[in-house]
Amino acid sequence: MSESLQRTVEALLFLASDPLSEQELAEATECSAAEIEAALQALAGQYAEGRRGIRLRELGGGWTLASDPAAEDAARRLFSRRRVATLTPAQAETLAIVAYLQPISRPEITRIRGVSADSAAATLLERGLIEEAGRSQFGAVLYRTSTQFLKLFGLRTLQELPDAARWDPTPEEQAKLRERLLRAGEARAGSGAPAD
Amino acid sequence: MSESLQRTVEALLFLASDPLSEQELAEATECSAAEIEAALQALAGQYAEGRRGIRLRELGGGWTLASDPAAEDAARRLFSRRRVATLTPAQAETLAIVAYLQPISRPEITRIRGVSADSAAATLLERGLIEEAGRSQFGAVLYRTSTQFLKLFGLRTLQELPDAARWDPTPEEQAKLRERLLRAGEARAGSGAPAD
Amino acid sequence: MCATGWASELLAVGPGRYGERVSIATLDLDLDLFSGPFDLLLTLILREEVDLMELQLADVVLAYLDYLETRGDLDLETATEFIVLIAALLELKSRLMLSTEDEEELLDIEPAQAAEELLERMLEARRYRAAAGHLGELLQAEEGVRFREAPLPANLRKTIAQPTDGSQNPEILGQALGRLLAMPPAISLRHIGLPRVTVSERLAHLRGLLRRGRFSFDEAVGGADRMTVAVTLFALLELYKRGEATWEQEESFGEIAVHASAVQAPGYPEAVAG
Repeated sequence: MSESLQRTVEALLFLASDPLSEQELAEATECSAAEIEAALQALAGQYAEGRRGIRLRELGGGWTLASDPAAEDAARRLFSRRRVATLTPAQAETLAIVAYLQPISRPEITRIRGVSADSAAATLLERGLIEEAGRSQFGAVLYRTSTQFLKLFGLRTLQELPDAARWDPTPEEQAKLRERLLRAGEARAGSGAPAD
Repeated sequence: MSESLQRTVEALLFLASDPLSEQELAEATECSAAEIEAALQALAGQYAEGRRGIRLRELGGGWTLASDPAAEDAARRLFSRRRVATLTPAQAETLAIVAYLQPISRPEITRIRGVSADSAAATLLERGLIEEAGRSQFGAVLYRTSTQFLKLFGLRTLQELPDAARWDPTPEEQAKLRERLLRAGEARAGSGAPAD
Repeated sequence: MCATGWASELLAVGPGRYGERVSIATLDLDLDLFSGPFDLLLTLILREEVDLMELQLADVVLAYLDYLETRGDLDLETATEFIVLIAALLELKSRLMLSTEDEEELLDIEPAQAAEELLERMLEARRYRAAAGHLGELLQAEEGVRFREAPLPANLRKTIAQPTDGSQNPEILGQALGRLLAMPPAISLRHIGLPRVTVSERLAHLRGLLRRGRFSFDEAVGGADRMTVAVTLFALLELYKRGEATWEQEESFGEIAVHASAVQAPGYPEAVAG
């Protein structure tokens, strides 16, 4: 029985991102404070320094699991490499729309893409490639690209963005870029079902 | 040495929220594939079922740590939310079509289902079970399943999904179906007034 | 769901009942089991060899409303799906009803080929419904498995190397924009198949005939589709109103003889029938 409690406490500590107090653990497992204390003690033995890559630590009045500092170099290499990962198609599209039409609101980006850009925009914000630039007359947050974006793409100014005309499938169209993008986006969203 | 590698691998698995491939682990730890494999094997022994509240699982093209389901009751009390909401039939069907036919566009999913899949697809996207995978030649967004999907459904790779043809009726049954369908059509052409 | 048994199970249901109006109650359908029109249609056709034309869709709707009520909760998504499903069935049904009347016009594919295509689509829908069932089982088996979703510790986050300047190629942005500029292909409306015919076209046609003297209405519409016949009738009424033409009909359903009005003022024609 106490072994199964020990496993449950370990699972809870593993799942929680913040330290858990003994009381929280007791309530979740429906056990007494004494039982929790015993389980934590047994766990602490298992997690004794130098034996595991994870450590059990008492922190801010609670208990938490943390990675062994000895693994920090490897962790830095791992997450740095992941950070450089190329943009997904949705992110590239969203970033292109912001770069060429800034400032632009999220609903407008969605209209151009024909599908929601929320998750892509959130990632771009988090990675610091785009940033907020006030609000539109309708109250929607506007976005623009950041200095970090220019650096990452090796651009001195936005004027150095490649001319979109090079990739324009219908260069004979005369309207402004923004209007054409919106029209194509609405056609994609409205048509729904070109059989492909 | 190998024990310290084992600890580092454990720490990385603890820190990463996505499954880590053996190659990623090898690059981060600057070790050979064989060494990583040995370390994972040793870890798997430590994490053998029933001994710990955490499990080592091979999922979504890599390795990841997960909680022991035995702790679920306590976890639900502590985090007061369900792990994954269940899927509606429409969502499950849309997910199955994406899983088997990816990359696939929304109109194509609708064609197969016979009813629109838009709301189901939006929910699956929001829950991170499917993700965008570029656009078709006609501009429709294509979808594929995500690593999150493999993780939550306990799959190492998509290849673990059984051949969909196994759910098809036998050739004899198909012949019978065809015959019935034809007969229904003939009867219709000959029959009298429609009902409503 | 059973992997192979469903078809034989459905095939094993009793004899056909042609000529009867089939109600949903006699079908005893478990509506919980259907997820799309193909699915429902497949079962309907297999069961008792039901002709969709004999099935009262209103009954299906009522049965479904009852079913929703007994379940107690109105699942909006399921209810919406059901409305879409019934709409699809209605469309199918109206097509079936049309096809007996205007066979040459609307049935441009052989019945055998149509059945083959329908069968294929139904089987495809069925296949992925079964696969969905399998996915549901997989998810069920993972019940209680949770993953850690904690942010990276702050000390680690700070020391992670940022991607180097100039490591991304701006061309990917131009490419992405080019793809977004492409207009999707226009949707073909061919299947709706509305013949376009205007009253003014038919007016010109009738005036042309009038200039040659008398003519019968049948001559004026010889071989045309119903829409053209209707529009021609409108055109004829318009000519009458303007006092340009009038007509005679000897008996009901008899020939309608059209000729120019003797007087340029409106009068009442003898009969209007057709």
